[in-house]
Amino acid sequence: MKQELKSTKFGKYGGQFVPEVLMPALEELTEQYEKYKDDPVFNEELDYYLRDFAGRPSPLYHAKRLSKEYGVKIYLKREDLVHGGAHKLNNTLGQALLTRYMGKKRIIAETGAGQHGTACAMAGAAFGIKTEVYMGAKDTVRQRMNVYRMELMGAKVIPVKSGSQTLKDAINEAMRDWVANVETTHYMIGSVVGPHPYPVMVRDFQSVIGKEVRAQIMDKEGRFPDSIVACTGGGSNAMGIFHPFIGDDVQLFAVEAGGTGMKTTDKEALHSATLCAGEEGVLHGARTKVLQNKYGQILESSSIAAGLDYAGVGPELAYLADIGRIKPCNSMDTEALAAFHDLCRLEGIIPALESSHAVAFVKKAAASGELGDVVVINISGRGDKDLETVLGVRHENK
Amino acid sequence: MKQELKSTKFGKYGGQFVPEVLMPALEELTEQYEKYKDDPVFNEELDYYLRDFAGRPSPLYHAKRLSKEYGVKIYLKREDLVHGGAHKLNNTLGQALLTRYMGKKRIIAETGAGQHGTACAMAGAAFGIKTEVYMGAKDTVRQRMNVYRMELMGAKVIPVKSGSQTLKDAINEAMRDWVANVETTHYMIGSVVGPHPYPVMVRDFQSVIGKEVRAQIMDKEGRFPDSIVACTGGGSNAMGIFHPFIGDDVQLFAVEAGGTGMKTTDKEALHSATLCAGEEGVLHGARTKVLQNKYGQILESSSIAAGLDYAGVGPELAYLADIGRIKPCNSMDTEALAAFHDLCRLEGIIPALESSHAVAFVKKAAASGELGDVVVINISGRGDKDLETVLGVRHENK
Amino acid sequence: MKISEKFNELKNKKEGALIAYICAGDPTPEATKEYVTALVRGGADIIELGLPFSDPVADGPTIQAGIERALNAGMTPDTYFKTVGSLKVHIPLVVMTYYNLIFKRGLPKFVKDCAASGISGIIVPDLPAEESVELAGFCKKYDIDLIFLVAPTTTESRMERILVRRTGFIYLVARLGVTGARADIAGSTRELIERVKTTTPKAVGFGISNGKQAADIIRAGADGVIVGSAFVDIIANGKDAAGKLEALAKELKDGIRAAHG
Amino acid sequence: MKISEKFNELKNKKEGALIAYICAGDPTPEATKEYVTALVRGGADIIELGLPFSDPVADGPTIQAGIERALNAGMTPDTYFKTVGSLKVHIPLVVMTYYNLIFKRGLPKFVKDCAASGISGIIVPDLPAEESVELAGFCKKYDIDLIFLVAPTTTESRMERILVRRTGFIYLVARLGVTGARADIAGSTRELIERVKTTTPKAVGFGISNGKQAADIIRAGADGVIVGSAFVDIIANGKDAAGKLEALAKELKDGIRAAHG
Ligand SMILES: Cc1ncc(COP(=O)(O)O)c(C=O)c1O
Ligand SMILES: Cc1ncc(COP(=O)(O)O)c(C=O)c1O
Repeated sequence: MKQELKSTKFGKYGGQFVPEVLMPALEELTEQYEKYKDDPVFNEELDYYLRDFAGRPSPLYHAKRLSKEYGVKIYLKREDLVHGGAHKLNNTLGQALLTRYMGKKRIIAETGAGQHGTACAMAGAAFGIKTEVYMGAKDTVRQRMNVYRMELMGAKVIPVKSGSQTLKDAINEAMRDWVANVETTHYMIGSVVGPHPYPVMVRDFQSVIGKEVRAQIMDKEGRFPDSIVACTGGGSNAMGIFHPFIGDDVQLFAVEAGGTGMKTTDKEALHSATLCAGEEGVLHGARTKVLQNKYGQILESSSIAAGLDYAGVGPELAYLADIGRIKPCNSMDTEALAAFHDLCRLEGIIPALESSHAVAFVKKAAASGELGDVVVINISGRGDKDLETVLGVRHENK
Repeated sequence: MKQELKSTKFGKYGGQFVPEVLMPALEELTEQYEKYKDDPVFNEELDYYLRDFAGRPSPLYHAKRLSKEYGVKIYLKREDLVHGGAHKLNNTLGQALLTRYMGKKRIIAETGAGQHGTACAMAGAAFGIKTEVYMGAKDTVRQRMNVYRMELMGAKVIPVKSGSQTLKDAINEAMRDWVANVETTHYMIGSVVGPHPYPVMVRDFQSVIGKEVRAQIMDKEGRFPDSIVACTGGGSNAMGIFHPFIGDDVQLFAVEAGGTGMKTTDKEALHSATLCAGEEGVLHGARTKVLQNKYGQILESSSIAAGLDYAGVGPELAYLADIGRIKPCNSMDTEALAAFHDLCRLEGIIPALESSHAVAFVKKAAASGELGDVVVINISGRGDKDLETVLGVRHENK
Repeated sequence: MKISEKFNELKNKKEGALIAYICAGDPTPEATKEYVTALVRGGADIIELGLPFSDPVADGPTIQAGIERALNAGMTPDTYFKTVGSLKVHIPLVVMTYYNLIFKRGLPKFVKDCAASGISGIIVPDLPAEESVELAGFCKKYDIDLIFLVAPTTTESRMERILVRRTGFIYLVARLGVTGARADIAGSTRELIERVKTTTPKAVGFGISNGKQAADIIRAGADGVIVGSAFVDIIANGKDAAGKLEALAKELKDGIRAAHG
Repeated sequence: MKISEKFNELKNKKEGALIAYICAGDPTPEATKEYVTALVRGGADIIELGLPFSDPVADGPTIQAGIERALNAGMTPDTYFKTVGSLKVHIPLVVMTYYNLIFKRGLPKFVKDCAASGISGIIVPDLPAEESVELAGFCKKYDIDLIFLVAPTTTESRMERILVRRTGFIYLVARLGVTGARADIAGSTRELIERVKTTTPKAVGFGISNGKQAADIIRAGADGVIVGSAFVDIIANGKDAAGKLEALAKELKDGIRAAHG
């Protein structure tokens, strides 16, 4: 790992494509992260918060009825049971603790639908660190409850009125804030994206998922699974569960959002399947696959799952896809919805629409035998946040 | 325990005040429950579901910042992290498993705000047992999302249009259904209320909370807490955490809903504090404390927390209060709201408004020293379900 | 009049009993008096007069609605006993209510008030035999019958326990479920009648609404027929309720008489 | 014209440089031509012409809005090079854009297009020295300057790394933060100028909007002043933009000249 941190790249992907003013902050962060990542005191404290605050380990649940329906033995990694309702807190707890160790006094973050922002607010409150979250003004209206949740936990939500008033504008604004306040402020990125060391650091913090799965599946099956399936937006829940298995004979499927079809126009994509259909580019500080037009302008992506709705993807995933170690695939909105209903009805588990994309892929792929006999699906979050969306679709179809 | 099951009473409280047609079903249930309660296979299977499906054990979290603010060392028992967002699933998993062992094919239940109904739907889906939930027609409108949640998980929600169209009418209707279908149907009661064996059985299923606390607090403090504090509606989360400590030198505080004041009219109470202000009576199958007028008509109770809004209370709590083993107390709506905000802001944990009553009591009582040095508060559920309510109050006050 | 006297009288006439239920105070205490008279005119042998409780779990929607009307009109146990006391009827009256109202009034006072207002029997649908010892004691003291229910689900051991305590008559629940008028009579009724081995009169209730059903019940071996929801339905409709109550009572009583013919 | 020639020419005149930024295509390519001419008339020595990118993380709201107007009006890299190629100005032109547009066009093609359309320098705010090796290679080949930024946060070791690669001029970021007109000039500017030990010209940008500030910057030791948001603000307002651009350029240039007086 030390090895890896020294390099800022995964093959040709990754790097640090940021304004000069941020470079020293990235260097400092890299240095500090390197200092603490294997520090026993830091890790003991992080483990403590993961266990007592976040509720880890999350179970690995053998979904008998879903297995029967889909025709393959399915285990669900229950990140939906983590405090806050998603895997997001694994990362924000790690970064918040690092913020404290670095002696910084303030956390900033960007958020789209509000999941990462909520996880930041939780971690910020738990550690008593001032937290400010940038959020597109449009998103603050669409996701009113998440705004309220953050505010309840003492975070300040700053509506961003520039541009399209959505996630990408929030990212831009958060970066600007960081540029202006690097000395006191840690910028908390919510996925394995952005400039080095974020993709490595966020992956490491999320790897607790895969590490638990290793022990749990050994306990239950006496062997590793044939396949692991995870939805992929930025890619943090995917890298979190994949990473500990990279060196093993386990197939890794990264399921992206197929949206309403794999088409793009000059300005927008009907999907968010960056690994499947993106091209090499540089976005938000890293060289990676990007949804872009022929000139390199970034496209508006689209998905029924707000958390997958992003035009980039983590550089390590782009690298692993290129070398064939992970298999990019995708599920469409309608397929994700059907899988969502399956899991609710058959198992009494309401998954996030993001996670439903992974379930939907297993539904499609099980028959061909390509998944093998034993599959682990990462249920990256719970779906309570998505009820309005699902209800809306149901009404539309009436 | 065998001893206890033979008797249907706790002192003078409890019993089986139900129509004759139900008595055989209660006898059968008592017999079957007695048969399986100590059965290793049954318990192993239940433990499995509690662990892998529900996510137990739930953490016991030392809330440092809240402790500092309130001036007493506070541990939070994190039932908010249990699948579904509350302790309710501990009980419904137990009863659903028992339903299967009894060879019954159908589960019915009543629900008020929808928490117990959702937990029933989850357990029903996990075990593949047909589940039908009675809910006051008014409540189905007020709690539209919970209705939808239950339906997603395959449960049928039956709106009850009789009477006040709220919880008590749902209970009545569910009992009627049971009367008509006892042979095939198990009636799943959601708290330590109703006729024997429910108060004993639900308490036993919920006792997993207190059993975990015993081990966890020993691990953390090397001793038992001085006090345990739990909110009390029907009383299942309270009995669940209290019961394993009954024989120990630990103070047990049952915090009821003080609503907007300890006043009653001929038809309604401004609170739901049955242990504090109720009188002996017979309601929903058991002799217990009841909010009633001078003639014995049951009052409409009231609380900002839907789950505490009940005119009865578990008979064992009435008994334990009479003999002085538990201390009934209460928090008002406004106090619960303030405590809700404290926990959000200081710890990044959004508690259910029900649980906030317990927190509020600790806030009030810590100063006097009566709680001792180490307090465990049962955070019976998460507050995501309550955001609209809290937001509503905030707007009202503007 | 004692319940046993009434059944003896009917036995001599080779007639089954018609036991009619309405809810006191539905929609007003005054109306109750008028309706009771109408039912007696129509041929009711015993009147079961509901004392309304806020949470009537054993009753169906029809009777629950009647109970609500009575409660909204202000019916209380005090008013109830006053109303009953003022009734001028010469047949047995039975109070049907839930245990909490009895418990809250105090068991001795409640039973004494029954006796004082001319009530001969008490039915408490949420009071199974096991919990009835104390109330039975006071009933004995004041010479009032405590009437128990048996159901198709009642086991043999429970049946024994109930029959030991029986007074007045045995209330047989015709089918699983709650009160409410239905179109057919369950086959299990005959079986249940046969299972209840006692010389104490057996009356069958739950779901009876017309003369034909009443006749079937009597033919099946019952000593009486209990009808409630069908009467409460008439009251709910309002228009010329007294006349219709009388007519339905007559139809039912005719059916009962025809069964023995 | 090469950037170094311009600075030499100014050095001889004992004058600081005014480097003016506007976004190409804001609000139309035609307007850009008119505005560039106006800026030159006002006294601008170098024009920095933004090539608009959809996600301009290093720019403040003012310039971001200009970029959006340009994108909405259809500005693309193709149109950009055509527009620049048709400009009739005799001062150095510098393209300012984000790395993805360069990357997507292909580094050699982008640099070649710059050369062909008369561009003398490239500024890429999201391309730190570490990532610039490849682009620098092509710039060298086509004799185009690749201009780097240094900031108050830049460490000594980074400073060295940057200065090794410097061509054209060094872009000093006057204060932490992003582009945007502000009322005062940070004290850290002088310090930063002193820290950048090189004979290559140093131009200071970020937050300069009037002649007085421009004079202060030059007095602090800078060789040039970079002004962007203040010009873009004028374009955003619309009315008589060309006239006002010229006037502001004149005010700034007068300030710069005064500093040496
Ligand atoms: C539940 C859930 N799953 C998945 C994602 C996608 O993020 P990532 O690809 O980084 O795991 C999100 C993002 O908000 C999420 O909320
Ligand atoms: C979160 C929560 N806490 C407490 C209660 C009250 O129930 P009990 O008193 O049985 O624990 C409820 C009931 O719905 C609940 O949802």
